[in-house]
Amino acid sequence: MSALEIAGRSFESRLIIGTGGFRSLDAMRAAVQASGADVATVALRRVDPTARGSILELLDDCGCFVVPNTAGCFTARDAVATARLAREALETDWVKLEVIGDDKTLLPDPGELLDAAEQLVGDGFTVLPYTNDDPVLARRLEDAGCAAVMPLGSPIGSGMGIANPYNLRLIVEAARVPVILDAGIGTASDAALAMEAGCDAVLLASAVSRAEDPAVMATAMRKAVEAGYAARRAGRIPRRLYGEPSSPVEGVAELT
Amino acid sequence: MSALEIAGRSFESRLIIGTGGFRSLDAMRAAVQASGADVATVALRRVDPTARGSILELLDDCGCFVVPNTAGCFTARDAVATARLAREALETDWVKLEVIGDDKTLLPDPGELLDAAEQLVGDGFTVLPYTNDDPVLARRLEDAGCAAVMPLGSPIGSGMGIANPYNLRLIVEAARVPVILDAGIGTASDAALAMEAGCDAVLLASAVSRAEDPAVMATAMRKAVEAGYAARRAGRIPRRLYGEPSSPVEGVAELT
Amino acid sequence: MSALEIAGRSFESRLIIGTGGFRSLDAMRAAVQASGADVATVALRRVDPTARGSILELLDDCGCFVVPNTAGCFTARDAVATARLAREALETDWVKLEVIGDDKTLLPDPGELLDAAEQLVGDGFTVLPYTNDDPVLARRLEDAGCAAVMPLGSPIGSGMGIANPYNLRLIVEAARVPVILDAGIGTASDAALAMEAGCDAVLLASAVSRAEDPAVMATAMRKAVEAGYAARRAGRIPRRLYGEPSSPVEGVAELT
Amino acid sequence: MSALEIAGRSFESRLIIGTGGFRSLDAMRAAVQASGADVATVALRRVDPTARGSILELLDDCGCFVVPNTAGCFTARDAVATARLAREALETDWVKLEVIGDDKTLLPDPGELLDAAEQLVGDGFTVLPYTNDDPVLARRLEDAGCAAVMPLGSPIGSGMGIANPYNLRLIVEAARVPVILDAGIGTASDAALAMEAGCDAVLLASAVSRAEDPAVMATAMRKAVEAGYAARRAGRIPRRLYGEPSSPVEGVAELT
Amino acid sequence: MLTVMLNGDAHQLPDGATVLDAVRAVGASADGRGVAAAVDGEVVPRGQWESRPLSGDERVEVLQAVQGG
Amino acid sequence: MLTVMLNGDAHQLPDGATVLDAVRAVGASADGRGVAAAVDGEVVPRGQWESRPLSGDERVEVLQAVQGG
Amino acid sequence: MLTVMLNGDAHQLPDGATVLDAVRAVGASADGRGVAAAVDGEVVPRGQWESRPLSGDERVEVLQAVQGG
Amino acid sequence: MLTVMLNGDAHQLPDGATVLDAVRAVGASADGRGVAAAVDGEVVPRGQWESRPLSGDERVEVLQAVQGG
Repeated sequence: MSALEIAGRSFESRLIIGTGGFRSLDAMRAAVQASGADVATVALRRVDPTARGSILELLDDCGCFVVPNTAGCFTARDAVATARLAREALETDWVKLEVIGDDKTLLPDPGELLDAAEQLVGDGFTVLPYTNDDPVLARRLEDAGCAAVMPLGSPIGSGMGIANPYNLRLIVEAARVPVILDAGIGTASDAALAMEAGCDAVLLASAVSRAEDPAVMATAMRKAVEAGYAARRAGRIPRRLYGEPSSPVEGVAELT
Repeated sequence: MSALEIAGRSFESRLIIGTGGFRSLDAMRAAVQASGADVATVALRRVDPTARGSILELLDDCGCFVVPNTAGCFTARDAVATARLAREALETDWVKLEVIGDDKTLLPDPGELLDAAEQLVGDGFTVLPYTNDDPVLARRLEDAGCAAVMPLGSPIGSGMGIANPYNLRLIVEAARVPVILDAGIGTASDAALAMEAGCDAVLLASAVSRAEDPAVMATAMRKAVEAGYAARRAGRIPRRLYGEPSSPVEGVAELT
Repeated sequence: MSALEIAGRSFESRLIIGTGGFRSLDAMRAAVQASGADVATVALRRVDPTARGSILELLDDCGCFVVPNTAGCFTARDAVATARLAREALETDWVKLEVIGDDKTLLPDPGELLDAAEQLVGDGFTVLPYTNDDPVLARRLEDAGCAAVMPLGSPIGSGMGIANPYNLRLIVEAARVPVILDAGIGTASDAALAMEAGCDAVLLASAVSRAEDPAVMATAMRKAVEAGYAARRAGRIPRRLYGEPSSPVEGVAELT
Repeated sequence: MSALEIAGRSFESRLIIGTGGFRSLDAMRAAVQASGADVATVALRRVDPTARGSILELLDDCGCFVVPNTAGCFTARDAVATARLAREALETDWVKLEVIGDDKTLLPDPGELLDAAEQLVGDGFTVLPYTNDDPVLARRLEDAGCAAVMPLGSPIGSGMGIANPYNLRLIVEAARVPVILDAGIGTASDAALAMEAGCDAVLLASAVSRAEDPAVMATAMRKAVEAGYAARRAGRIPRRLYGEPSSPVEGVAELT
Repeated sequence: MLTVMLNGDAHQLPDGATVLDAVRAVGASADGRGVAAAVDGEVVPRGQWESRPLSGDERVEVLQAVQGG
Repeated sequence: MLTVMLNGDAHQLPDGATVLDAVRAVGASADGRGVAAAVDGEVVPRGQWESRPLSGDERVEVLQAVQGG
Repeated sequence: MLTVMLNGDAHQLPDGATVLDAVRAVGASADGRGVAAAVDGEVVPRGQWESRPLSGDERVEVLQAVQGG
Repeated sequence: MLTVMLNGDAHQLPDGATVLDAVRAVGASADGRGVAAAVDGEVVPRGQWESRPLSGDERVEVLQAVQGG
């Protein structure tokens, strides 16, 4: 599998892991290692003195490049302020930009998202926007200078997979930056489908962190992403309405 | 991945490769090795003196257990006679039983298939029947003593994937012998889906042999089968209509 | 809408109503009238002296041609015996042939069904077999002399619609007798889809009889069958991956 | 069918017809009459002296309320200017607002659309925005004072039906103004599905105007919309994984 | 008296009873519209109900049309 | 004579021409039903067509209702 | 000489020819690995190829394993 | 004493307290790795924590990296 290139940086794995939802740091460590991911996302929250263990050390041990997100922000203003704090806290100008428009579906707000993306790009950030599956909005985000576009398959944590493969196809066809399927993945075949559709990578959290056995699901996702990537490049057979024999039609014996 | 058990015999890989449709023996060798399959199917045809190379030596080199099929048979009588010749030629009592009912769709003939299965089981064969996705027929074949049931996803060589996941689910729920998805696989996600649905293995030929790059697709299929198997055991998250945050909802800063 | 012709008999409506599942005879009367159906199916059961009202008079009032079924039969022998009693009771040689193979899914038993169909055709019956969606079995039933084939969309009473539109298409393409979609219809769009797929008629019971308001759903089904029939004949537009303007692209003003 | 209420105005039909794409005015007249629509959309273009016949007289004859659109506009500024000209030309403050973001897919531009909607509402227009299927954008348009929201099923003229029924459901659940499915309808079952999903009306043009027989397809669409509306209100049966007998399970004879 | 299995239950009928008596015994409509009878699985045409005697130890089924899918 | 861009093409009109002259020049229906005119992107209400003079170098658009989705 | 239908074609073999001769005539591999023969639809085990004479007018099929799905 | 809104709660700090005191007050790790602070929504770079005094009535947010999707 060739390397994933984002903003001039190269990554071996095409699976990006979100760190939310794990039952324990040990479960996270086992899953992150099994996933083979070399990029992981984190959130920023008020310091909790009672919290034990350091997620950053854990991700360092796993060799993950850490990208903060702006989860929980509902306006461009909040998202921009949060991104600036994240840059200070983690000494990185990379940010997974989330601007949520509805707290029931967690779908992004297209206007606020584009506004925040423009501000952050202007401010020197490497912006990875979590967007809906609208090909026009994806193009606007790309035009605004985002380093990748990260369309959802379906709502965050829903496990509904890729609700509209048709839009994903349109986004992939038009994109000149990496397309990362973000949100909605429920199981391995969803991740394989995303890669077969031409995505450059898959970002997921709940599908692994909330599975009954996160480490085993992380292994499944790693293999599924590799499988989908290989299948895309192998050139699949066309779909046919009728059958096509796989055994020779000549030389059949006359036995009766 | 635990071993696949069929008729008391144990196999490491859950991907079974059909050998039809390759452009050359070299292409077949590369793909069979990449697939990791340890079972391969072959057909029986009239001796062609002009044919070069031995498929059996190739499959021996790859460490594959060889199972002959009855492809090309349209009646129970032809299929039984062909199976007996195959047993003589390959010194195995295993047979992939195909009795085709229509040469346009290559769908099986339910009546002739069941008849042939009963005769061959009575004759001491280990019968692996290629069947349609009818749960009732699958049960009848199992009751007749077949060592596994091999429902199609869609017609042979069609690449249409699993046309009716609902029937496949019913077959898996009721089966007391291994269920092997046979026919219709087009790309990696189809194979992952079959395993997630609870199939014990996947049998495919054209999806690999007729892909633009068979060896790369074989690698994709190997990983997809492993991914789907792991995902089934990992316990996937439920599907939800609405979003479910993967980042904490507490401790969000008030920055604006 | 041109007439539906079955076994030389002509019917105005392409919606056939099964009479099972209604909460009362009054509810049935209202729904049968709203459906516009001129064919209705009934079952045969042991005389229940406590039962009130006559379903036959009701169906006479509604102008329905009555076709008995063999519901509840699990063998060809039972089905044939039941059909003969039905012929005696209702003075008709028409029969909706059901031979169930599994009492959990109510899917037909292909072997017993074909056996019963051959016996009843030989015995002079006009046989309308309820079959699964296997194109090969449908052809065998037609070859056996059935007056129509009645493939399921999904299991009886499941409301899952047409699980495998691909098989239905293959059946319609090959059939030389009327194809009647029987079982699985849940709502109006399912019935429209069946007709758009080329079915000659739709048979349903639970979708209407067990709806919250059977008469309103019967109206919906009547219109849906008519809509699907008309749409099939109107020649739908092709599916396109991209947009196609419906407003002129010439003569656009330059206002800014 | 109860009346459709938009901005305090009441309409009998829940099918709205776009007038683009007809081969002739006669074909349009026959189709509009067959559709039963009492609302029709028109575009504004530079006067073409060679054009024969008056579309407005034709729509008057058919008793249609005429709503101009802003088809062909790619910016809020163009759309607003076009809407103002349309108001002058047609003496109506109703407008179907289209602001296209990509001329290959004809998908709307979310930012420009919302901007134009806010301006036109402020200017006293009754705004019916053609939008994508993003529930958040639909909510923003409603909050901006639009009289209805008109999400697409799939791209204009594509005939792909409802690509993401899940988003449509979310839009319907949240909307406090009428939801009109606009664009993508290919055949009758698509229209029935839209109404079953809870849409208040369906707007279509190409599906009828470019069908082989527009008048017959118009009839199909009229019936399909009525069928879907009735089915929604009739309360459909639930989907079940297994079968549910429609004939009594008691009183089965013992004949063999 | 003779005993037949009538619609699944043991039933006493007077000696010389016919299929018609069995039909009446289950309360089927007099004119027999929509009703059919079988003895040991074989149809007895309506015209023969009155003339067809029962000897006992037979399985008699009397069926009628009911709601069905 | 003065020159305006009329529906995208340079067009000569007599000095003192009004929007009404432009509307007629493109062959719009006399009563103007379903027709609207804009000068430099601004709507000119029908009632002002006759009184609104053109000075040249303006962009005049005269539109009408046509078939549209 | 005797004539058999060998893999679908009429074929001349010397008098006294056996199944083994037929197998060789179609060019099957000497050791017969992956090869099977049938006379009139019945399998002839490899061990009997040499001893099983052909009388003519028989249908002989000699098959081998080939690529197949 | 001065009072600031520290991570959403009113908090007393000694006169002359700095952002660093606020960071310590919420129990953030000493080296401040993965921690950032804002006063009235504006980031205060780590290098200025010690020198940036608080005057009271300010909203101070001290954040750290946590698990997140």
